[in-house]
Amino acid sequence: MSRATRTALVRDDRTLYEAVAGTAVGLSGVAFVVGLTALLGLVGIDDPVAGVGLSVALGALLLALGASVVGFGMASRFGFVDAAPQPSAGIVAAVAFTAIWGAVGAAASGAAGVGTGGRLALGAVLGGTAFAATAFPREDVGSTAPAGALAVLCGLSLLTGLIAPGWERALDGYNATLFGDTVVPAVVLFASLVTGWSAAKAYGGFGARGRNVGAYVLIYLVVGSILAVLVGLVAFVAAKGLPGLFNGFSLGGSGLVSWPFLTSGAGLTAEVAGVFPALLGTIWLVAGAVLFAVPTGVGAAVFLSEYAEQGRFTGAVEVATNGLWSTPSIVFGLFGAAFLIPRFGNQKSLIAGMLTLGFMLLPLVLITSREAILAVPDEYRDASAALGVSKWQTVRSVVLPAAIPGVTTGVILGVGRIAGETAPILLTMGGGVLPAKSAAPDVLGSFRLSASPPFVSNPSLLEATSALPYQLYALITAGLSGNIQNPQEYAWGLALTLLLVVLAFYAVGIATRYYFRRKLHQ
Amino acid sequence: MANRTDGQGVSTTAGETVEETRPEWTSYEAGGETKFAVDDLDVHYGDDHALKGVSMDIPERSVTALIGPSGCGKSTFLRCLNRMNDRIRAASVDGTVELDGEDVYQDGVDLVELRKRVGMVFQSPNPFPKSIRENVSYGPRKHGDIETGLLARLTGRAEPDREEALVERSLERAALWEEVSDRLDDNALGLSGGQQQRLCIARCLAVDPEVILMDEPASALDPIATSKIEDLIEDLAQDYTVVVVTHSMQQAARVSDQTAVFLTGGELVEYDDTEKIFENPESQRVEDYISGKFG
Amino acid sequence: MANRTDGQGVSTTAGETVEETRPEWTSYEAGGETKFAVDDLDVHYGDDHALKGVSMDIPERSVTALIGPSGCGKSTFLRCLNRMNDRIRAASVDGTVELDGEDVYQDGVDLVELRKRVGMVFQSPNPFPKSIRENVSYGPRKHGDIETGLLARLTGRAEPDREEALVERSLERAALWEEVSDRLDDNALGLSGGQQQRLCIARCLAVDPEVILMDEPASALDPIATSKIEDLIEDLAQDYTVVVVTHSMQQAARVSDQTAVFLTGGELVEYDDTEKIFENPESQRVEDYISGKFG
Amino acid sequence: SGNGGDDDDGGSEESGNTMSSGSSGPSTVTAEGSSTVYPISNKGSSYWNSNSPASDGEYWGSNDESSVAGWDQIETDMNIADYFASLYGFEPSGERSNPPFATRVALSHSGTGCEAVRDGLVDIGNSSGPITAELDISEDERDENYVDHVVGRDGQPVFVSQAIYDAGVEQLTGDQIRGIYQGDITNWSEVGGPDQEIYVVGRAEGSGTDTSFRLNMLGDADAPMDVDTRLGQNQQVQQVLQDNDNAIGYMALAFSGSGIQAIAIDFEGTVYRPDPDAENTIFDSEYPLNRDLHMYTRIDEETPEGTDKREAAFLNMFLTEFGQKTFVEDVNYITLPTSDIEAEREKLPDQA
Amino acid sequence: MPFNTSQTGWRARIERRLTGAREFVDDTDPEALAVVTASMGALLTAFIGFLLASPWTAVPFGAFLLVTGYGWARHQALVARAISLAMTTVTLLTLGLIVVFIFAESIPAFRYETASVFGVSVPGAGMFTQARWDAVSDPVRYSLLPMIHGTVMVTTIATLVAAPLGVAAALFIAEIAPPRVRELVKPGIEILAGIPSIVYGFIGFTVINPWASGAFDLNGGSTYLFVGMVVGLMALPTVVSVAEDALTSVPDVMKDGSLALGATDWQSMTSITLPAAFSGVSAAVLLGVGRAIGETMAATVMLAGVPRISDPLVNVFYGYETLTSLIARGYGSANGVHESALFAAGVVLFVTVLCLSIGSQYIEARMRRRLGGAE
Ligand SMILES: Nc1ncnc2c1ncn2[C@@H]1O[C@H](COP(=O)(O)OP(=O)(O)OP(=O)(O)O)[C@@H](O)[C@H]1O
Ligand SMILES: Nc1ncnc2c1ncn2[C@@H]1O[C@H](COP(=O)(O)OP(=O)(O)OP(=O)(O)O)[C@@H](O)[C@H]1O
Ligand SMILES: [Mg+2]
Ligand SMILES: [Mg+2]
Ligand SMILES: O=P([O-])([O-])[O-]
Repeated sequence: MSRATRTALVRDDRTLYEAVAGTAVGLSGVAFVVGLTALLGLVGIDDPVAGVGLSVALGALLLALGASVVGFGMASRFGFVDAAPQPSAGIVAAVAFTAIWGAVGAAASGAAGVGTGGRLALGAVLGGTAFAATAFPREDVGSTAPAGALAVLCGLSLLTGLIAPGWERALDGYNATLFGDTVVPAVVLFASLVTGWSAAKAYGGFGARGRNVGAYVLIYLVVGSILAVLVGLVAFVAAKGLPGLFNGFSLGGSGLVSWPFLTSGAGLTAEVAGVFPALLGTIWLVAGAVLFAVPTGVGAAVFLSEYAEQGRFTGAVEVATNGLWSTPSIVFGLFGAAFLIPRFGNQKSLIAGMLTLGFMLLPLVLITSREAILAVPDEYRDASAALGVSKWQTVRSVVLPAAIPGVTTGVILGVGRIAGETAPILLTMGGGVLPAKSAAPDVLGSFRLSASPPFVSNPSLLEATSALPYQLYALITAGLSGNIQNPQEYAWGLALTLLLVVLAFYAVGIATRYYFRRKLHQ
Repeated sequence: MANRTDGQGVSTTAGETVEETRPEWTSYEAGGETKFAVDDLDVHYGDDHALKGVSMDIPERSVTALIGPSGCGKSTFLRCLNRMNDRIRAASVDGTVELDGEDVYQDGVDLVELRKRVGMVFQSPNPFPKSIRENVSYGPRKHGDIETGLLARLTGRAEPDREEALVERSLERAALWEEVSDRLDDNALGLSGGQQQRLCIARCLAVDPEVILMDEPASALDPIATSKIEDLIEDLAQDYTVVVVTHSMQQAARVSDQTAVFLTGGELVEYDDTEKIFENPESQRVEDYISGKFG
Repeated sequence: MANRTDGQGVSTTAGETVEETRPEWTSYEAGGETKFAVDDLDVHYGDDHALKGVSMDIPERSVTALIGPSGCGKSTFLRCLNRMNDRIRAASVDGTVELDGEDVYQDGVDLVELRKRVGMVFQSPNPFPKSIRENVSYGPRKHGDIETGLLARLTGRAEPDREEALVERSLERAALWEEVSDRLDDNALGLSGGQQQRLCIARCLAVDPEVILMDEPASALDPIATSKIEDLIEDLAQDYTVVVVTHSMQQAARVSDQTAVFLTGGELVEYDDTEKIFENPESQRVEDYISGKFG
Repeated sequence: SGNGGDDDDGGSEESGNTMSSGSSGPSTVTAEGSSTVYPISNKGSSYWNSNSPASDGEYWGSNDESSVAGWDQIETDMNIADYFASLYGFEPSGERSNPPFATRVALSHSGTGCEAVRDGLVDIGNSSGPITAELDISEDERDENYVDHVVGRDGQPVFVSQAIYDAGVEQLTGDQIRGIYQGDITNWSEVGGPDQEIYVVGRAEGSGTDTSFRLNMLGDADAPMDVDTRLGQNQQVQQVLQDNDNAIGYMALAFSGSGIQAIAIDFEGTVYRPDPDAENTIFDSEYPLNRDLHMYTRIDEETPEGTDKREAAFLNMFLTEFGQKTFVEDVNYITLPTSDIEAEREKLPDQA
Repeated sequence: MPFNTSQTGWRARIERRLTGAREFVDDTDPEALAVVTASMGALLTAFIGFLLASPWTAVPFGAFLLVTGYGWARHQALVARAISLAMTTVTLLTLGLIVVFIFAESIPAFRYETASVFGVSVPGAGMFTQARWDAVSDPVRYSLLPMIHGTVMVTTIATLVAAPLGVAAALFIAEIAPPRVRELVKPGIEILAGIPSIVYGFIGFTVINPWASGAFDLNGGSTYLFVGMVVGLMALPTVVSVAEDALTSVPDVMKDGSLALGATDWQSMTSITLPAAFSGVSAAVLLGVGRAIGETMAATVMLAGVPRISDPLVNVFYGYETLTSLIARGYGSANGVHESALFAAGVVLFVTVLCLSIGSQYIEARMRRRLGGAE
């Protein structure tokens, strides 16, 4: 039953074709990146490139890409190259092109001033044609012709100036206007995605392999964009915030490092306005939340995984914790406002904020601890039990130590999340917009004993205190004014400080995880 | 295609003439005191009948091997002896298991006490992620035989020397002392598989049990480590009662004094001197199994 | 303590007189065309040297068994033949593996094409969570040999009859057709273990491979299912080249034409006619292994 | 007066707060509310907390080059907070940044401030609208429960984006503004501007600025409005007016800035201009949107006269020439006439 | 008959519990039992005291600490067990308290907005049958419809961003990326989860809103479009990490099986991995939707803050108000029924997200069962 015709293990004869198709993929990538930078306004679409405007140059590029994509399909169809196309490009591609061309039709006829009926009609005609062109011919034609035609159309409209830098179109009834500045990059982005995908399929020789390559190109682009956004965001905040953060920073001198932005408040006499009270507030807030949530969460996790019968009760707790985990932070805020504030002096206070964030942290600690405890191999428990050691001893001496890596990682990541939360403390803790250094909470130094109930009190816990995220919010709503020299710089410095604090927790959390993982796999 | 049998005969074809198990095949009595007397033991996992009316007497200070195809209930039987099956929720046990004449399944049995007397070594080595020393002294510490805590040290109750001696004695007994004596404070996970398994045996010996149960103690090890463990087992039988489950008939033949053969369905089919079982078994099925016709 | 050897001799004691492997023990040439020519194959997993300079020729249309103790590299060797080792990140392969004279490790090899020609059946049955029919027709569908989609039906390209015929042929070949013909649309996960494994074989046959690699295909099955799979393997050897890894020497003896023995350390020690290996091996270590002195 | 924050976790108790809390000394004076009053009150609080010595000259007292406004009427060698506190019998600390008791001002809006002082959460409730409108209470209730300290006045101008101003919208009539804010006028061309939609910016409901605007411009504190956005505080209105080129908004005087322009308003023929030197200006008390800026304290059992000594010491600071100049005029508000200052000081308890 | 058996089943179970408890009591050291009872009693008293806002709460709490400390030294095992049980109860109690308190606070608003539906007067119906929210001028009405509309708009756009990108990124991490790249990308995306929402909001307010206002010639810069995109970016990490977990939990042997048949990687992903992980991936999307619904600060800072429904309904170039921003903006200055209406918005949020959470858990449990059967 061996095969009559045996396919060669190694493909060859397609190197030139592959090179051309590969170049087309690369150029599509370039067009995508240029489109993205133009959309972000980093380059202007009328900046000159080789003597013409960028928009025209991109139009020419799209035109060339579109034409070559059609060419790839034809070359394969007429047997000039050895590809393995399937009989059809498939239903997914067909539906996608139907939608795209339908939208193109509707938009074009709308631009031509046809009514709704006309739009629908032209959209349906173009969509239907695209469907037929994609679905019915062989895959090499079906997945190149509609794509190439789209790129050609986009390229032509840029090249001829149909859509150009000065172009604008009001969206009737939508209260918005589209301008060339945004539409040109958007068109380029979109068309380059389509040609990139199509050229990648050609590169892979269509068929299963081609689809594989096409899909990979799209996924790589998506992930690349996500990472670019991430890096861009952090870099943007850093660039804006560094001047503020390092305002007055100096090395040497009496205290080795003088970092006024982190060590002074925003009071009248402060030389450089700083964020010390909010920073300290955040630290106390996190400390309080951890103090409440970690023992509670870990204790509950121990009970659920070691003592409780796995059954309806543990199921209910699981549903409840997962529900708590996804409960919006503002709802925790409402809860804190309704439940805690009346019980702590009827005003916004540090302790109300701590407990509210503690409630938020609790499900996360519980979930991660439970996972960590369940991940401790039963072998350890069995081994300990077989040595005649009681359950609690086993939990304490074997299970918990082995679960510590997981718990620590979970707690650190959870703390990172709550440290950046604004909504709950907005409702429960409040604080000043530009607190002076004297407003920083002095929790340890404020414990007072008294002869009447409640016998112990701590005014500093019962006062409104600022925290980094809240202060940033307050600065936004209060506008950037007040008795500080450079409010913009101050606010961005504050944003960067907050970002760094939170990212530090994440970095430490992730590093801890890697550390323990490495240690386990040594 | 050498040695091919067609799977005919009494044993391998299901639903046809299955040979019945005869009580006399399992009524073997070894010399010496009986350590465990198991009578009519039935184990269910939910609806799954894993052991069916097993009765056998396990003699003191000798090696008893349990063999049989996968899933026949060897591990289940072994775990009945120190009630480790209690840890499996679905398991329910009927019948009696007497240790030195006392039923271990009667009410009020102190599991901690039972397991101190009946130690266990598992299939894959499972040392705790602690130092070698702590692994060995874990049991005695938890039982309060050795005190090492800060409080004990402050009040002068700590006896580091006694701990040291215990650790050394146990490791020596488990033939591991020479290899690890200079790195007692290293993490036990850094040992090789065979060393880990011997460490587990040392850990078990440190509690000073009477019986040692071993569930395929060498199945995860290479031949050299395996042979060390086998030597050790024989050696231990001078002081302890050893019950060992193995999937290797060769191993059973090598190390055990008497062998019990379980077959699929949770039956104990034959129990006798190891030599007898391997050379001249009564049961046709046992013979088929041992000669490699299935399994 | 019957049959006990003391682990002396050339093979079991480490570091002493370990017998050297001689090239002539592995230079066996079977009759018939050579399907796979493996030359000096080395595999590392990171720092772990899992296969050491293995060379062997696997003849067409016959059953070749790979046996050896756990961890000796049998699976590693097998997975080199269809480059499934590429999926393991740490693995690096040196040496050549030629399939019909073409090196499968040269640049530009189309893995998809290779795996179409060299099918594989895994240790535990792994049917897809789809219907029986879809499981069998999965390969041909993905290769575009059969079209079944909505579009294909619209354009009349769908050939349900051809699919039907292919499914039936493959299941019949895998000796499963009779058991499942009336429930082709049921989920494959509802089948018994043995049926699932045969389904996986049928799934593999549907792609019409030239070689079928099997990695302990019966280790998760009961004796009855095992014997069915063994019959099937013998049967398949009429049309396909079958390479089978097994941990059961009995199984190797029953089903294979030639047997390769790997020993710990990733060496191929001996390769010859199955009968020769089991009755009169050249290597002392192989003899020890086969006679159950270790493993 | 409310409590000062050394409350217990029972919360059922409302401790009155003169110098009661034992070792910790007099407790912090807390204020909360209006973003309009905030510049005054916050600046005052900053000065107070800095407790600058009389030799400072920049914030308090005098030195060789300068002396603070109104210094000639004070002439003390005490630090600023020490001085004002000592007028009510508090021990001076003599240390910079360590006033005899601290002050703290929170920013929200008038409604919140009025509620906070009503509920005893703060000592002083800042409000730019009358508490009667904010809390919907009668004047009798007000007089019974609160003392109204007016510390300055606001002209509440109406601002437009710079682009609109430049396009010629420099003046609107009261009716036009009403039309814009009630959704009848939606395009600048309807009021002589460019053909552009109007981006109508309002303040948060419950803010004093919003209340006064409804009251003074639309005729009723509950008058309906139709705006495109509502923003929390004055400062944010300022920012949004700068960010957009077709916006209109109302704010307190203190928040005029670049990129926005106050316009003249024609009320039944009288044109009030944002220029203090014009014939009719928004600084006049006749200007319909002109309003008082209040700091309310509460009357309860412990402080029957409504204002305890800490509050009085702090409030008194604003009612001096120094205070009016530094905290009111310098932040662009309208100072009180001398007679009014006198009347306001009458409301405070007697000095020690 | 079935009723009968279930009843006897009940009784039997209770009896079993009782005997179990009795045995437990008999088997335990009486002093240990007393200590644990005292400690738990003190804790319960402290909790009740706290609920009643009693200043005496500190007393039983102190007693609890003392007794527990003593018990820890003497009867650690039992005390540890009791305390861990108490902590489990705290978790359940938290959810219970949230429900009780936010529902209780929202009652006046529901009362106020009673409307008759088909002749029956239903409390709260008025919030959903008309579209006016005006807390100041007559008639004062508290419809949640404008905010629900806003939430739906933002969530839809966010999902359109987060779901496809998130699933693609999860596929990338779980199946495609070479190990080095994965080691970089995975923490990178996790860190994306760490950027505080107010930082997004700050960028949104100071950069995106002014830009959008100019780039689309909008009347003000608040748009559901860009709030949705920002929120989508924020929900992305949730989708990625949950979906990635689901994808990696598909047994390797299944993927190997497909590859060994000569299917390409992409075919194996789309035909085997994704269908097998479908439930997990949809649970990931549901959780992402939940995150998007609950996202507060970016919306509060970027939206216009007027409760209004955009016209036409799908006009993404307006950005008025969401449930979350309504609460964040209004809380503190609102009082009376107005404040209660904010709690009503909280109730709507809470119930929606809880349903999503339970739904996704159900889906995931089903997946686990199915994959479990495959092994
Ligand atoms: N925890 C458990 N829950 C349910 N069934 C179980 C459990 N453990 C074992 N079984 C079942 O009980 C039977 C006997 O299992 P047991 O583990 O005792 O076999 P075994 O002889 O040790 O097999 P192996 O050689 O594979 O270890 C098997 O059918 C098995 O499926
Ligand atoms: N994915 C992997 N990563 C690292 N090392 C591996 C991996 N797979 C196998 N090895 C190592 O390579 C060696 C050979 O393994 P292989 O799985 O080929 O053995 P085997 O003969 O198939 O054993 P078994 O009978 O237990 O299946 C072993 O030492 C094993 O630890
Ligand atoms: Mg077993
Ligand atoms: Mg293997
Ligand atoms: O002064 P307000 O902030 O309440 O307008």
